[in-house]
Amino acid sequence: MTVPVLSVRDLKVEFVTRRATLRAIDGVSFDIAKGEVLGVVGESGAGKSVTGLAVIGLIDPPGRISGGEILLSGMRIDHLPAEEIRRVRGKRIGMIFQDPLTSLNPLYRIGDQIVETIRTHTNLSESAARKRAIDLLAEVGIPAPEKRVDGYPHEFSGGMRQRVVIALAICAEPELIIADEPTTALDVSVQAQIIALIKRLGRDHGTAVMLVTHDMGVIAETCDRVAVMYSGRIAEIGPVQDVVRNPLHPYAKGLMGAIPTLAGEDKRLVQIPGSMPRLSAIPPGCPFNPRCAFAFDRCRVERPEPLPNGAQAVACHLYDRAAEESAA
Amino acid sequence: MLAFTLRRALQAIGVMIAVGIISFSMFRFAGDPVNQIVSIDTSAAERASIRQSLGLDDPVLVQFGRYLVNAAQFKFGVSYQFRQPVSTLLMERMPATLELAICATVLAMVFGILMGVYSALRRDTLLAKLFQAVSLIGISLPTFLIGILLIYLFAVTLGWLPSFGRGEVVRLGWWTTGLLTVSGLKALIMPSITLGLFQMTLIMRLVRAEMLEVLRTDYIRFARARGLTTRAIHFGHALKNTLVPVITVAGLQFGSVIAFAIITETVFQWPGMGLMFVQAVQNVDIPIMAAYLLMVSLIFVTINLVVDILYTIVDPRLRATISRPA
Amino acid sequence: MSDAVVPDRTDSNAPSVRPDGGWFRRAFESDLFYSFRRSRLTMLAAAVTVLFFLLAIFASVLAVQNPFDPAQLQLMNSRISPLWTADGQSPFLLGTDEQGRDVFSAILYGLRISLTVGVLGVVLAGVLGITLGLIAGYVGGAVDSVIMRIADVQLTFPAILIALLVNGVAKSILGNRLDAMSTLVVLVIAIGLSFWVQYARTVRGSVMVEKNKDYVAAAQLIGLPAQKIMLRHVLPNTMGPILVIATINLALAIITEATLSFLGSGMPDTMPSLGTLIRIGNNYLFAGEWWIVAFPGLALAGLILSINLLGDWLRDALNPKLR
Amino acid sequence: MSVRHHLLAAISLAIVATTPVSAQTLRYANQGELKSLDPYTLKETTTIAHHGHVYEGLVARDKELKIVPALAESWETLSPTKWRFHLRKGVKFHNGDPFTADDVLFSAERVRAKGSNFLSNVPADAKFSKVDDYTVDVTLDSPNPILTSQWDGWYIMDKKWCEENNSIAPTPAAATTPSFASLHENGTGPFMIESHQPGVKTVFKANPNWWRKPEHNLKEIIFTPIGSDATRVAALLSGEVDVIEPVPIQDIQRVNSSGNASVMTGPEIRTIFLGMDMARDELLYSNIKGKNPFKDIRVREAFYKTIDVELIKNRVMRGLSTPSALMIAPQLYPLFKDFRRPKLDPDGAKKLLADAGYPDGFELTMDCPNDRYVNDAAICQAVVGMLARIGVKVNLLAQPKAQYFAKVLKPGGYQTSFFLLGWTPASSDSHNVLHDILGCRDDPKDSTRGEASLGGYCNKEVDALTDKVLVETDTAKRDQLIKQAYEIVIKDYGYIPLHQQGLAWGVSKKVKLTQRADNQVLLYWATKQED
Repeated sequence: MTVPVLSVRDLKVEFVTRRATLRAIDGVSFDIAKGEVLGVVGESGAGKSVTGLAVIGLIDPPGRISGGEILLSGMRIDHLPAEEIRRVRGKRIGMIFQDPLTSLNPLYRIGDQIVETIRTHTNLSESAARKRAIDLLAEVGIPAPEKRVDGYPHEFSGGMRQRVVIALAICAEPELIIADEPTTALDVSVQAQIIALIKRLGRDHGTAVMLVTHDMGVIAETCDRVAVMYSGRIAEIGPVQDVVRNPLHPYAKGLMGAIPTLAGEDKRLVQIPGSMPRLSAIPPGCPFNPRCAFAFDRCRVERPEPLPNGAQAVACHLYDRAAEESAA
Repeated sequence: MLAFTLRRALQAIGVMIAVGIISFSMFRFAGDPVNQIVSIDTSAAERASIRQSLGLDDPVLVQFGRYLVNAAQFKFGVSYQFRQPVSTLLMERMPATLELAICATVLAMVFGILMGVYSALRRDTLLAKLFQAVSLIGISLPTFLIGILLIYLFAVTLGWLPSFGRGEVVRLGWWTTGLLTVSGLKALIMPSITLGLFQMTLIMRLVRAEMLEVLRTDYIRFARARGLTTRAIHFGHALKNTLVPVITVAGLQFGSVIAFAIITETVFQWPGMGLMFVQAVQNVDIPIMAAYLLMVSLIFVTINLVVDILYTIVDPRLRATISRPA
Repeated sequence: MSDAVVPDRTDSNAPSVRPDGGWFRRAFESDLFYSFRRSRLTMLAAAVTVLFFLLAIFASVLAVQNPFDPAQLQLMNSRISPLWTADGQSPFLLGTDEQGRDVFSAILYGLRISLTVGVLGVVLAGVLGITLGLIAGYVGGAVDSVIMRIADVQLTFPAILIALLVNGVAKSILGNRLDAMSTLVVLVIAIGLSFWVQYARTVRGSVMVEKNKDYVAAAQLIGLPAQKIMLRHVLPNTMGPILVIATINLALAIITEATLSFLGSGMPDTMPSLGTLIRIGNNYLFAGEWWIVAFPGLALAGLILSINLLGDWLRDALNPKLR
Repeated sequence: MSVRHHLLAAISLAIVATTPVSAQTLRYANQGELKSLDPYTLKETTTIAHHGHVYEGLVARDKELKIVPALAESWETLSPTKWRFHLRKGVKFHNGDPFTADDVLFSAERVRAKGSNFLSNVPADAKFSKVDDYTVDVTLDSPNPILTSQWDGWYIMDKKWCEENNSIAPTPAAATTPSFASLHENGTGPFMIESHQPGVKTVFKANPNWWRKPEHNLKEIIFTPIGSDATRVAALLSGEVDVIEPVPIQDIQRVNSSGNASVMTGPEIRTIFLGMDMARDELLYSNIKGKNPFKDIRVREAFYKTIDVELIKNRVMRGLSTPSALMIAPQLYPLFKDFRRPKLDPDGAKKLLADAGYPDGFELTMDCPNDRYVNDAAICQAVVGMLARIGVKVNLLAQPKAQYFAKVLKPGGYQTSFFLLGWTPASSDSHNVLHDILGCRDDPKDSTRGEASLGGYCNKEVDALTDKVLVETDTAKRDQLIKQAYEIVIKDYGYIPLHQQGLAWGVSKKVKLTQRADNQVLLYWATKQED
């Protein structure tokens, strides 16, 4: 077995506030292999984005990684000195943020922003970098790139801007791309194009992709594997077909019910009653237990750990009990 | 762009007319100028004839019309005190005020931006806290008090710097400058500091706040995610974005600097327009007061226009909105 | 958008800690007082500010004389140095000026004037600004552009020049009937007219934001009084910024009053504010009678410094992003 | 290229400009400005003094203010109404033109022409005639013993220069276009003006061709107006200027103890006094309606006896004033010493007020300038405090002189109930005081009589005596007539004279200077040590 591009082991991220230390990520583990697209899905505040930020080393005080490890192609990167992790960012891990409208510096031409990034990570000359920038823009599907390279961000539409952002993320040929809700802020009609672009790039370059989203439709279309997060933990992880067709975790079940039958229809997660607990008030035991229709006593006391269940892994006492019984 | 400039210019003219009305109506009633012209034992008949020759007995509307027509041609009449055309006096005094205002602004900008950037980037260091403290004191001490203290300390007690005036000035065409002589430069130091201190603290606080705001934006986060160096992020991306609003504010503040120069010039006896204005107020020298207000408004309005245009040059987003017909 | 799909913006600074209730209630319940307790400097500033207000309120109790009543001034007692110096005399703690006015009493009464002018000026500016801002925001169109144009123009003129102007106009209208009390009113008006713009802009901005929200359209659609509902949203939302503006403006207003008085357009010598006291005392600095200017100067600087510190803290505390 | 050229030139200029200047440059700063160079435009102490450096009159005043010959070598009265003046020969104007009788005749016309501010200096009835190039006769309708005193401040101008430069008419104070004469000078005096930036700087150069041997050792006088008291004092203390006028009285000690400068003090001939409105039937600003308390002499007496001038002298004026019983300074009236102020008596004053029907006092407004006289507003505040003790509540309205004079003078309709004013008789003679401020207003025969009587004090006996004073040529008799008039005014409690204020000039230790009681700073009597 080859070394995964990204390997996260028992990651813990805390935010130290004056009242308490809030654990935003509590023991998350997953791998992404070369060329693989891992979808990370969950409600707001489930810890999806924080996981992405932790991987790329952008957790700022008062937040900190308090445990676990992150390995990029076998190299541990979670405790690198600032300067070294900087070299990793952009070079080996590309990042795409949610809102292309605010991700680009409005005062700089997009070409300059790309050239700047390229030249930070390579020793290409100014003109070579510029040529590369134009190629990149062409690659992400921007028409007339040699002209648009001198445009300012505000001259681009949202979808086009997200393409620019993608170009920026891949300009140093990274091993891993973290796409944090790359389509949320876009028109529905554009969303599919962007997702397709990310997928194509991942395939063409053999890049691993971590796609953070709350949109199950996107997950179903794009990902090879999917991780369902809830309250800073992974509730369920597994190949996308399995998880989508046969979700095990009660939360995942609810979530999958939200997959629209037709693209573009209501995607709201309305099936599950109640809402995710605040970080300061995560209940003991399984964090999902107050909303869970199947919860029993153990769920309120003991925290379930992710256990393999076929190709999937699920953190739920329901399956643990089944496992126990079958073992017995 | 042209339409925008034109619209702004029209607004500027509107402002100028409004200021004209205000200044005229204010000064028309601010005191009897005749008393300033003649000595106390001048007969009433003589006073009446002077009133008449000044046109002070005409209907107010007539006086205002005359005033506007003349002002449009930069004819502000003759100063009651100096018996010279006000435009000549203003031209003589303007270099002093502008030089002081520019020095103060440059001082304020350079130190304000440096201190602001530093205290935004190194928020918790001792020096940053010191800057914060200085800035608070800077905005909490009235200008006149600072001026008096500086004079007391550096001119009277230590004898290092001159206490008043501009020192030796050199004439370059119609402009006079104190920047080319040692005594002129020395004379500039205290007034510039006094005048610039408030602006400096203002700019420092603004830069700090803006910088902190900018550092929180998505594009900075994205820039970090792209692996750009801290240096490039702070001084390339963050600073440039910070400076856009700072330029506007500093530009607009330049008008304030000229107005605040009234106080500084009085304290340091700086032979500029502000001092002349204060003397004119004391002596009810109506032509000078009216001309000063109009001149200062003109400067304000011009600065506004320039800042607007400058803003569009710095910020490409605005260029787009403006060139699009509204 | 419903809560569930609000994009996950959990970032470094704001883990989702959202107790129920308006943000300002939350702020007052927790953050505000937390940060208040945490900053000793802020506590000191608050204490000093409160002290100054108390001194002003109880001036007549604390002062040894009423410095505004000429009958209580004894020329014989003029120019006595502070109590602890060799020539000090009881009961003149901080000495007396050339009219025999007890400096300490004069500061107390001067504080009263300065704070009255400052507070009333700021209140006037606030009422004026909020009203105009609401009108501009709600009515929109020509009314909006007229109000905001005036605001733009006025914003370019420094407050001190506007205040001088208003003062001059009032003086010429009132002319010789201008006694100490009407001067005070004129100062309040001058300051009120100089500082309204910021409030108007803030409120108008908030109205504009609120106007575009779905519920307004919805309310209008079903015939509910959308404006009333908006008001309920707008006012609490702007309360924080307005509080900050008001605090910082209070300091500015006091400085403006002092400057006007220093230039001779403010309170008369017979009813001096802190600025007037400094102007008078300034004449005696070279003469070695430093106490006449030093103590009012310190009082003014201390007062403004404390208010500014409070304003700074308030701004930072109410704007969590800046923390 | 040309910019660089300019800069280089400027820099070399700057080097020249900053090389050490001669030791005999005297730097002088005054509170007031030099407003116009035309000597007939503005009758104001500082301006007259400045003009006195470049222009000269037929007569001048010496260091003791006595009339002495100047451009007139000598004169005699041929009859009580005819004077003959012998002009000095060989005097040249600064441009080289010789000084002759024609210039005197021209100047006599010009000073009385429309627009002159010095109309009263040369009587309208005086006819000037040329006897020869160096002799001038002056014929009057009635005797005028103070003719030459009145001439003080009337300077002789060059007829030819004025004609050539279109400056025959005097520049009126209200001129809308400045005349040549208001921007240039051509006098006969000890100094010539090299450059004049109004309100900024005026440079005087010594006149090498002056007809008299100079007492000064100056090459140059650089005059700067500095309005701010503190700045002016600081400039003297730091040695940036050599002479300042005035020194605020509270700073006198500081200057004296500085070691590099000292203050010359002396009595000024200006008298500061309080006046009361006794003309109106009801005071403009008072709570007493239907009657005017000041019409009751007991009220005026009560006011008089409440004001403690000694206390004002000690505390407000810091010793730098001379309490006065008269409306004129002792230097200007030999019998001054015969008068005493009525005794201070606040208790008696209270009784007087009660007798007059105001046992609890009353309320009124006082008008006061705050930038005209030495510590004027402070004096008024002190007065307010003193009156408060006899139950009179005074609302003080202290204003800048512009607003103050606009209100209280005749054009403003004498709008005042109680005021403080200062007066220096233009002719340095009692007649001016008796006529202008102690005379009755509304005299049908003499419209200018009592014009400066802001309170409207009127006693026909005084007017009759005043008229006699004007024509009386016997000095002793004349002084007695004046005395009678003053006695009447005092008996009437017509005014409350306070004091003659003190002069205070700040002078560097390097400079020797003569101080004259009319507060004219005349630097042609100054000498300065080498640096």
